[in-house]
Amino acid sequence: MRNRWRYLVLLLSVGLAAACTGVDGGEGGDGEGGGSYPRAQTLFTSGTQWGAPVNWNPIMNWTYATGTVGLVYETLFLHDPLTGEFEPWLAESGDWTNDNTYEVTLREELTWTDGEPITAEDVVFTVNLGEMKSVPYNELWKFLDSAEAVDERTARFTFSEPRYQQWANWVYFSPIVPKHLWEDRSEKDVTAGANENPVGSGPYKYEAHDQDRQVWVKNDDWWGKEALGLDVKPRYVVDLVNSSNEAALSQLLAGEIDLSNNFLPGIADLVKGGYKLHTYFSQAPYMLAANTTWMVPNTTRAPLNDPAFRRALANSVDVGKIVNSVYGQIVSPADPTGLLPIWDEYIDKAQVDRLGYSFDTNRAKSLLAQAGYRDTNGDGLVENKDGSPIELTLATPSGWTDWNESARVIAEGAKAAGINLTSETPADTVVQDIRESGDFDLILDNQRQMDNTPWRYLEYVFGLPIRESQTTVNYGRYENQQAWDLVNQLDATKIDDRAGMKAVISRLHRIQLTELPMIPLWYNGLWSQASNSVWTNWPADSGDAPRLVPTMWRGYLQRGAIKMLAELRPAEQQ
Amino acid sequence: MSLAVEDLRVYYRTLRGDVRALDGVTFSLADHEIMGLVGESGCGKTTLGKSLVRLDGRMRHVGGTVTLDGRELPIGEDARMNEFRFAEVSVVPQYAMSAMNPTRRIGRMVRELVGSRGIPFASVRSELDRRLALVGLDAEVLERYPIELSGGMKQRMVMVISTLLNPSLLVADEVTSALDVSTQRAVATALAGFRDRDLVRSMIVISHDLSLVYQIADTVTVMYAGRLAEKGPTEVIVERPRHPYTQLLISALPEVGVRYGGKRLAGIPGSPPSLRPPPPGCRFRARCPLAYGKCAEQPPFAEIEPGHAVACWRAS
Amino acid sequence: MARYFGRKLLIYALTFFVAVTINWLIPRFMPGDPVRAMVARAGLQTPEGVAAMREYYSSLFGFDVPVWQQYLNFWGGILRGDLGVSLLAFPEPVTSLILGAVPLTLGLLIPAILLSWWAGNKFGAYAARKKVLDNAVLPVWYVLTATPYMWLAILMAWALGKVAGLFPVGRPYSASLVPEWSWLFITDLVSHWFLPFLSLFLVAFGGWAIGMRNMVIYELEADYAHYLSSLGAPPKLVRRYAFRNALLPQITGLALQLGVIVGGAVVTEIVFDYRGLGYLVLEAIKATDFFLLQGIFLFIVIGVLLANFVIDIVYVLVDPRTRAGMGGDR
Amino acid sequence: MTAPEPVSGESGPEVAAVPGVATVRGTGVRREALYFAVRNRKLVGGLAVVVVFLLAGLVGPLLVGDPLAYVGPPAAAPSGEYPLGTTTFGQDVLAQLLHGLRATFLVGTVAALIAGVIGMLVGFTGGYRGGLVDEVLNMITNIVLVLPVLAVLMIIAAYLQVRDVLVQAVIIGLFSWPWVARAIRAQTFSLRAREFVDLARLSGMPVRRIVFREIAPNMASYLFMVFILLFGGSVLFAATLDFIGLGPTDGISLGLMLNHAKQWSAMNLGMWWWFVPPGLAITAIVGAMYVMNVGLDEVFNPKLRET
Repeated sequence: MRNRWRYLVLLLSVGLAAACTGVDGGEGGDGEGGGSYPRAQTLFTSGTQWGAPVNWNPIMNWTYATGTVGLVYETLFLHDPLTGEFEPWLAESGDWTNDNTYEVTLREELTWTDGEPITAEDVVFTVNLGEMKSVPYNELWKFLDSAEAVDERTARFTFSEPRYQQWANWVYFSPIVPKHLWEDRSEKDVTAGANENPVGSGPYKYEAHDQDRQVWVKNDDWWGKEALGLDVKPRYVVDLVNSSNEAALSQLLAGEIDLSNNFLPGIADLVKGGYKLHTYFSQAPYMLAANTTWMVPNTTRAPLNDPAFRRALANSVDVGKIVNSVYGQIVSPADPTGLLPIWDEYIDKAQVDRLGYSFDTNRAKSLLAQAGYRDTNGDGLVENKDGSPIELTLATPSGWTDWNESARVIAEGAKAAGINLTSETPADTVVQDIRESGDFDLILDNQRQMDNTPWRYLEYVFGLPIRESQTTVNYGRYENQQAWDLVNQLDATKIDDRAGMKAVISRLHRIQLTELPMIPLWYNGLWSQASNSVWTNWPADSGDAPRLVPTMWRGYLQRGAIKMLAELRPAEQQ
Repeated sequence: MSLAVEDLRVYYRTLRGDVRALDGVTFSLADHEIMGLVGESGCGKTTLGKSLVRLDGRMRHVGGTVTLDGRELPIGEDARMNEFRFAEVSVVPQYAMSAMNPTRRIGRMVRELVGSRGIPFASVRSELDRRLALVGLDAEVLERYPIELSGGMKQRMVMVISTLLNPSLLVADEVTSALDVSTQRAVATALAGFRDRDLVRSMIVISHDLSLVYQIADTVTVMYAGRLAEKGPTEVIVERPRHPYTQLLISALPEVGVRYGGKRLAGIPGSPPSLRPPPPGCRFRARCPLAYGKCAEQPPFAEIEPGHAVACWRAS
Repeated sequence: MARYFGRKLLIYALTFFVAVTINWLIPRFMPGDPVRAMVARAGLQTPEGVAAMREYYSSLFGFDVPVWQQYLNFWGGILRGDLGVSLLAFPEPVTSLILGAVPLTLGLLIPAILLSWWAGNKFGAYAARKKVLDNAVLPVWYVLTATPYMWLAILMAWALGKVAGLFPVGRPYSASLVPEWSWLFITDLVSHWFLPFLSLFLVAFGGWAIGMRNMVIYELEADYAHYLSSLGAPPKLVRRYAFRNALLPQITGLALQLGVIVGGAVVTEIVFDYRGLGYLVLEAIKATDFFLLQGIFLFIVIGVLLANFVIDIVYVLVDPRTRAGMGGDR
Repeated sequence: MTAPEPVSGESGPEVAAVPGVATVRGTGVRREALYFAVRNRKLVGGLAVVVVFLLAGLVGPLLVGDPLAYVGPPAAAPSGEYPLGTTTFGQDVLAQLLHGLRATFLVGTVAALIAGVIGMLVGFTGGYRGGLVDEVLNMITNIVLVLPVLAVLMIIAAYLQVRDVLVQAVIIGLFSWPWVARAIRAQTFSLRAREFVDLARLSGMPVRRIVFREIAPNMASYLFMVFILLFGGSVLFAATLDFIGLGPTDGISLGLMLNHAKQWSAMNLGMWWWFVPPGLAITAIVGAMYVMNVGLDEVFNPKLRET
């Protein structure tokens, strides 16, 4: 009846009435006919691609079309951050043959989708690409001496200074590219080319793309079907471009999207509301923790160069209000060390109890008073020790509404404690600018994702040297050589030496908790909302459901999410 | 006698009460008569002209009759009047410069106008050409837009259109006021020519310009404050007016041909009374040098000699 | 007539020049460096890598030449139809992004503008002669013109889309369909198109209806109308003339309102997640994609100028007064 | 957003064609206008709506708390305690609406004043001086007129990072004047040909005095209507900019409320109380202003008076 109405109104209003006689009233929607992706065999995803898919270059790991790495290009290993395990993928095995040498052996009979075999030469070639300055893993070559193919399937890497943690990161994170198609490319092509018609090795192949979507089709000849016993279920994976969360939510509710990795405010109520929606946890915080949101103080500016002041500031932030009111409980407060829950074992709880902090406006006030910050002009806000007024701003990129709102709450809390802090929302590019150049008071940042090693986080906090332009780490320009040495020591610790790692991390955390070079606030969620109307058996923390990271975000398919596609089951058709 | 107006009353409706713009006007017009109608601004002469053809939205026919060729005109009923318009009564409006639709070729406009009255254009086409020639216009103007015509041409064109169906009565309202002096004369001659050729049976020429009236009118009617003051043959009115207002009007003009326009007459102190409602008695009383006790009573518009009527106690 | 068009063209050329210059100038004075932004996204750690990338992007965006040459190059690019490379969808050229979005926007705009103009004029003229109707609908029209485009769009999307479920809301066509000439696809396309169209149509409709109503009332009081009535022409003829003449200023009004309606389309698209130019605008703003924003702005300016010129020509065709050489300034 | 130009003003000669009332001038006209004004339903009704909202915007914010504070339960539907409900964060929608009204009136007034003044200066100067000055001014007017205003505002607002309502008002004002200049220029052309201006000129009054003493007062009613149209247009422009995220970053406005409601999925979550009131308020204010304008037009332009 509803459909009738819809078409009636439609036809009347657009004047197609004449045209419709003789045509068998097309019942739109499921679209079994040609010209549509069969709904029951297609997985619709969203939440990674914010603009039209325009490049399929696995090296441009911040912008490639959703699925380029994972569905098409594959890595040597998979790392599942939920279990902390590495799983051989293209590699059959990989081992340190001595302290300085690592050997990786590929599986047998791997082929690229153009039919060429995948050999150790491809692996060596991919690593060698890192010698180009603008390739993201250029850093590798600071401690890597040589890469060579020992035979068809074995590659050997010799290190001048082995950094086990970083290398472990590389082997699962960076995709292998086919040498025979890439060897003639210039540096520009490698790091900025679109790489149309990508040829990879994974379970899917390029099918089509449009301004608003990326379509992958199943690669029936995928090696993993036999070698791993994994059969990805959706014939098509259609990743939809959605630049607004609101649109994504609307499509999810309408059953047009199966998996939304968007930040969807209000989702908590909807999950309970009978929309066939699914989240990893069935109650708060609903989402896995994907990364930590840090407040980064510029430690080169007074009074933020004073650890006591930073501590007072940390105490003034009402994280609970952010978690409950801004996010509606889909995030959780961060540990004072900032380490994600997956790294819980590395947190020295006793030390955190001793040195940690929590929201307490009065404590913040007394800390300020102890440190000598007083309100000398009676406006309710403290002044610098030399009597000059304190005027701090917290910059968050405009349009990042949750952060803008959180920043407002932070500023409110700071004011309550007597710190004159205001929230500011310059353009995204401006925030990037000031973040790199150090021309800011306070910013929020959450660039480090869940990963194979806490080293990634500690490198982010303590990274040295300070350069004119801080591009990836230590935006607050905190200088502590001792801490940086410890971070490097951690990097050089073997990944199975848990005790060794813990010892170093504990020492680093002691510094971190006393000095507060950055202030972790809350864990951003691994936003993931799935609809059970077409596909079921989504990852969850309970029952028989697979324990996997349920997302299509860049970098996460090689963190185990690819296996989710094999675990999916078609929903019962009513 | 072609036109007879009997005690005609037409009021303007305003939110503050009726304005008695025509308050009991009685006169008649003989066949072939051209009557000049003069008076100050706001005296009601344009209202009288409109009343005979088409009342505008705010005018209300309150009383009195208008009889044309023995038939009473339904002047208060817009739709019924249509039957008489154009064919029986017609008008050359004071806004002749802008009377034609600016976006239609003139010929087409005439065709549509005539057609809308149920008359085939073809049946009047040859007559139209003849009349264009009569007023000195080329038939080619029908292919033009109004904007391409000069003021005088437009004026003559409108005259041709208005008289196309040989109306019994033509009301010409300020037909020359927008023209320069030489064109005025040509237009006036053309008007008289229409009457002389019997294309128009009788005519009322409303004007500020006494010289025009003097030139073509057989009789002159003077209006003051919604009523007729005096009517008589042109020579009589100009040379021996009997109504004090007419006298002042004539004498105030240094020489014939000067307009008295919209400005207050210098020679007559005071201003016309408000017509909302008018004061009782003679309306000119307040400004009249000859006013006396009797004037508190309204004087009748009475004939003092054949063809010469005056509304003044002093005159009778 | 040549003078009339010459003058118009001169104005358009100057407008274009001003628009291009503003467009080129503004981002150069504003904070936020697109090169740095691009480099930052790559997440490079080593200073050498950063420097190499920076050099690459600088030359790609044409920032490595003197400022005057950048300006000339900008013009050169425009004339070649090259509006640079998008930051948001790197390395896609801005032109191709815009061309991909334009059909959808035009598909909304052209019917909305033409139909609202046509219907608004018809209704306005109709209401002008019925006092009762006029009093009843006039306030409604005023409320319509006073409605913010996006709010009406939100209301429609919510009431007709979400609550009543009569029409789909979001995207130009269902995600499951592949664009092609099939009945299924076309009905889907049309059903997605209808609500955004309707909300644009309604707001614009109110404006036209009011304009027409006022113009017709004015025209009905014009001398030629009185003259015709005095000659006993039936009201039908008078109204026909009044309508036609009242249309003329409405044509000029169309030119004046174009920019506003385009703005309306932008926000309407945003509400309906309709992937036309308006959607791109929002994208560009969110991502501070200077080049895309510049490109869209230029495109809109060119579109509006072209439409203005077309309207000028139409105007000359329908209004004899301009042809007579009088209306040098209309 | 459409700014219907007032139809009055084009009616030059028809001061009062009614006999017997033809002589009213000066204070008489004013008294008569007032007489009709208080009896015009459109004018009085429109004014009443505007005044109610204006008072709400002026007084309301004093009665409610911080519009951004989280005071109530999240996403609560309208109730006795929160008559317009709360936002997804638990902010009081009524408080936001009242503060937003204030911003709306501020934007409308400031932008309309700026545009009105520029338009008047350009229009008067061009229309009165004529010649080359007029040519140049008219050219500039035409250029700004053809530029799609909203697109220009978007570009500028995007780059300028508009922070507060006043800046927004200024940039809107700076680009909304051309049609005013045009209309005023035409009016000045016709007025300067009138005799009283000639008289003033003959008596040696300086140009400025003639414009402000003789011409401007005669156009006062027209200018008032222009102001109203500019006000309405500016409010709609501001709301549009706010909505696409180019609004002020501090404080609250009706457009920002719509922006927030959209960004936080109020539509999908069924929170109609978040997005209906702000749009309704804009529509009511601007609509009432427009209706007022019709009323004014009828008052000043006897042809349109209801009889």
